[in-house]
Amino acid sequence: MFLKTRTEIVLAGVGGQGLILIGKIIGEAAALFEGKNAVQTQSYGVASRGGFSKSEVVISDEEVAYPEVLEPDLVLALSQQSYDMYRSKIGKDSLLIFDSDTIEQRECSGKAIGYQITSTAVNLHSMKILNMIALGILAGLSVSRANIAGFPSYDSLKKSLEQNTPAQYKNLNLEAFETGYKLVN
Amino acid sequence: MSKNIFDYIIEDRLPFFWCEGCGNGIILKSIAQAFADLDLDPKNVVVVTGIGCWGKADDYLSTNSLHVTHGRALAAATGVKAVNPDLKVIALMGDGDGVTIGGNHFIHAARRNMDITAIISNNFNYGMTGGQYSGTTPEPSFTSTSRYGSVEPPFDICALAKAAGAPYVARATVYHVNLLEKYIKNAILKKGFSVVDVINICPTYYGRFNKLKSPVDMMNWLKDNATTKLEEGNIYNNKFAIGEFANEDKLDFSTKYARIQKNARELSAHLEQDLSGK
Amino acid sequence: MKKQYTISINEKRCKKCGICVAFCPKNVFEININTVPRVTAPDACIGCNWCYLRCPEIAIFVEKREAV
Amino acid sequence: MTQEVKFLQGNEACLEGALKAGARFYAGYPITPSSEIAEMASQRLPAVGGVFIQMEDELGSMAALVGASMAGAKAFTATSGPGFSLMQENLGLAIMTEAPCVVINVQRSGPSTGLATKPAQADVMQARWGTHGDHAIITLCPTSVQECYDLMIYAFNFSEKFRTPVIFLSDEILGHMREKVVLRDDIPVINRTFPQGDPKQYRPYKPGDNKVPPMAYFGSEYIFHASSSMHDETGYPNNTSQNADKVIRRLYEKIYDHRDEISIVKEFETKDADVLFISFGSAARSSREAVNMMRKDGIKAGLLQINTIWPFPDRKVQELISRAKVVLVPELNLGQIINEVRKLSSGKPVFGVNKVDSTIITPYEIIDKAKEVLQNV
Repeated sequence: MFLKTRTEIVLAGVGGQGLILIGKIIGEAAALFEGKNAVQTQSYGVASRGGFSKSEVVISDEEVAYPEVLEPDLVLALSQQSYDMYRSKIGKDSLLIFDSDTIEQRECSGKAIGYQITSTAVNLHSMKILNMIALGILAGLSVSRANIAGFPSYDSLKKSLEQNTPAQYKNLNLEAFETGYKLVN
Repeated sequence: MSKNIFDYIIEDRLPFFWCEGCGNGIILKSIAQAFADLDLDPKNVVVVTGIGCWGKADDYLSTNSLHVTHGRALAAATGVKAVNPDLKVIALMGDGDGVTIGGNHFIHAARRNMDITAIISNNFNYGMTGGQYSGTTPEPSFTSTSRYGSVEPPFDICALAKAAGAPYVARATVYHVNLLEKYIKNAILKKGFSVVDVINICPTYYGRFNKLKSPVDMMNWLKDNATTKLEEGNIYNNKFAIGEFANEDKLDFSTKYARIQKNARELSAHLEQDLSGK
Repeated sequence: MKKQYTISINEKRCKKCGICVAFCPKNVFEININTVPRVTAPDACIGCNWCYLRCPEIAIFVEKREAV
Repeated sequence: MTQEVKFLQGNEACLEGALKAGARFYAGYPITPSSEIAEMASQRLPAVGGVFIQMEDELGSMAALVGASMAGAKAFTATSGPGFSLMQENLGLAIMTEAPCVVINVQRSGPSTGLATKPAQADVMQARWGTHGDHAIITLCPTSVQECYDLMIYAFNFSEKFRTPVIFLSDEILGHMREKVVLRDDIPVINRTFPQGDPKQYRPYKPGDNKVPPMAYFGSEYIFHASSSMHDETGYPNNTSQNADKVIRRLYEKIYDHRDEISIVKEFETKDADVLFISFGSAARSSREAVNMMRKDGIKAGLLQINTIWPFPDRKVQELISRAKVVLVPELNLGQIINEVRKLSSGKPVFGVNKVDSTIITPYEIIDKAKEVLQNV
């Protein structure tokens, strides 16, 4: 019934991981640097830190009327709770990316790929850049996988990231992004 | 040409609607006299009033006025003052308006140090609605809602204002009119939040319920119970200390905010963005 | 020479509360129950102005005049 | 002149719209999910010579707006459910004193504290009738980040033109959603009409054109009284029944006489629609997706998106209902706008698509309901 004209991305984890920021970076990259329509939404609880947190991005060449994700093409899960929430919603064309350092139960209805996101972040700097490592991984994956073709390009993401990072963190964030990207390619 | 009270009070609108012997007229006359002595231009004066007998005071004034809801005079006055710090903003409130329903606005206007003069007609009860007890009714007075005597201790408005940070706090009564005029003038001249707690008489309700039958009885009550020895004046025992309780210089909100306005563009550029992207 | 004062009462505004009468230090006024005060001893007035100051109705005024 | 294009949250776009409209005063009290507006107002207003003040509560915030408006500023605040409840008292003050101002309510799930971070659209009737007494009110409702910006300018324009508070009914989804927004400068900004003539003869509540009195500001040559209580053209109290009748009717008529000008609606595929959705806010987004999906499926669906909720667009709704086979009203509540639609449906059945689980309505839920209803027509 529903012709897939949208690229739908879910970024799920724990409040404080910076998922909303990378959602914003992805959406802004698509909307401002690739001439597409993009909507980024977020869902969070009353706690700023620690509780379940989710950011969604929908990207399309057409108008995005319904703002939230209907059938995710790409899910990033950075906590066991968020992994559990999406493990059964991964269809044959979608992809679940998870942090293999922290997620132990890994049964999934579709394709799931783990990366050592936490340890990479800590080795490079600290947990502060967890989100940027993850963003780099997503950017890397989009190069090789047609089903997430609507995902913004490396260049657009880089521009968007620079625009959304205070000067004192710019180099660190870019390095983290680059490191994540290289984990894939 | 020197001004007089009728440059501010519209004589055609007299007599006042207040009951015989009510001291509100005395307070309003003192305010107009202060305006005249300070040669204020009526267009630069905004009188903000709340609800209650004293809330009707603006009906007789030829200055700008804003008559608002019960208890909110200081909040509305805050909006006026914040937008145009050159205006003289005077809030007229009763004890119910000013420190009971509006108590939160009162302490915060004091804390924020808005350059507003609050003149409180404190007659220890809600006159307009029939003499119910308020947040300043002395214990154990009788009112239409405390027929067996009030069991709630009253606020001492001056102590409250001072504790909340008001740089000018004074108390007079409608019997001690010279002091009243002087304090109102000092309050208007003070840059910052200034409070004059005016002990007023309500012969119709408070007096009648408390064996002070006539306006003259009530005036004598003020005369007998007021003291200029501040240490003796204890509002909780029906003794009123009259005098100035605070008179200091503190930067007011608008002066401080003007500095922020001046530097905001520069400051804004240096604000650290929130990394979380909230 | 003793100063003299003219006291005028605006009868329309006066609500007959009696405050001016009660607190006049020189007993310049007289009042009956529920009447507007009458100035019965104008020469006793010392111009202290307390009647004006304490009148809740702005109904009483004291003016200095030259003695004749 | 190049117009800025940004990727912003609805709340941020509200602030940009307010600044573009000339807003220079904000008084508010923080509350989720509206707080971003206060945070950004505190940063942006002083830089343009404006004032941000964080009041002790929403009662005081709304009163401060009225004071600021009378002192000449375009004033606004932002809040959500519990705070909006507290503002009702002095919203009435703004109506009575005819103080232009804008109140943003980023709706969240209630009643009472409810779910602070979750969306709802359940304050529709509160916006209309929350403050006591008979009155008219203008309420605008955005469905996108771009509309948060555009309609905010309209909100200020209407408030200035008609000397009335305008309620801006956003919701948590729109408030926190990011989209591309063009910070347009092609929407003309309207300012209140300043009085003319001899200041001594000024009657602050003497209506000019459009039943709206020209408005001075405190500190100008035009000294005036503004009052929460019943007053006549002079601004001083007048308690006669003739005056009360005149004032209350004028306050009502100054808005309802201009409802065509105030009314903003958008139609999607309505010309031949058998299935007509009537919706607003985030639910209108879901409805539009449902229209797209149903059209691809061969069902003639259409949407009337209501941006001006109050005054309700009676004539437009009546016109479209008369052509449709079935009418559905998706909304994030148990039925508020639907009652307005039913009043106008001349007996044609109107069905609700209602959701109160604190999540957005999905297009599938709307389509399922539409198909179920279609089977019975």
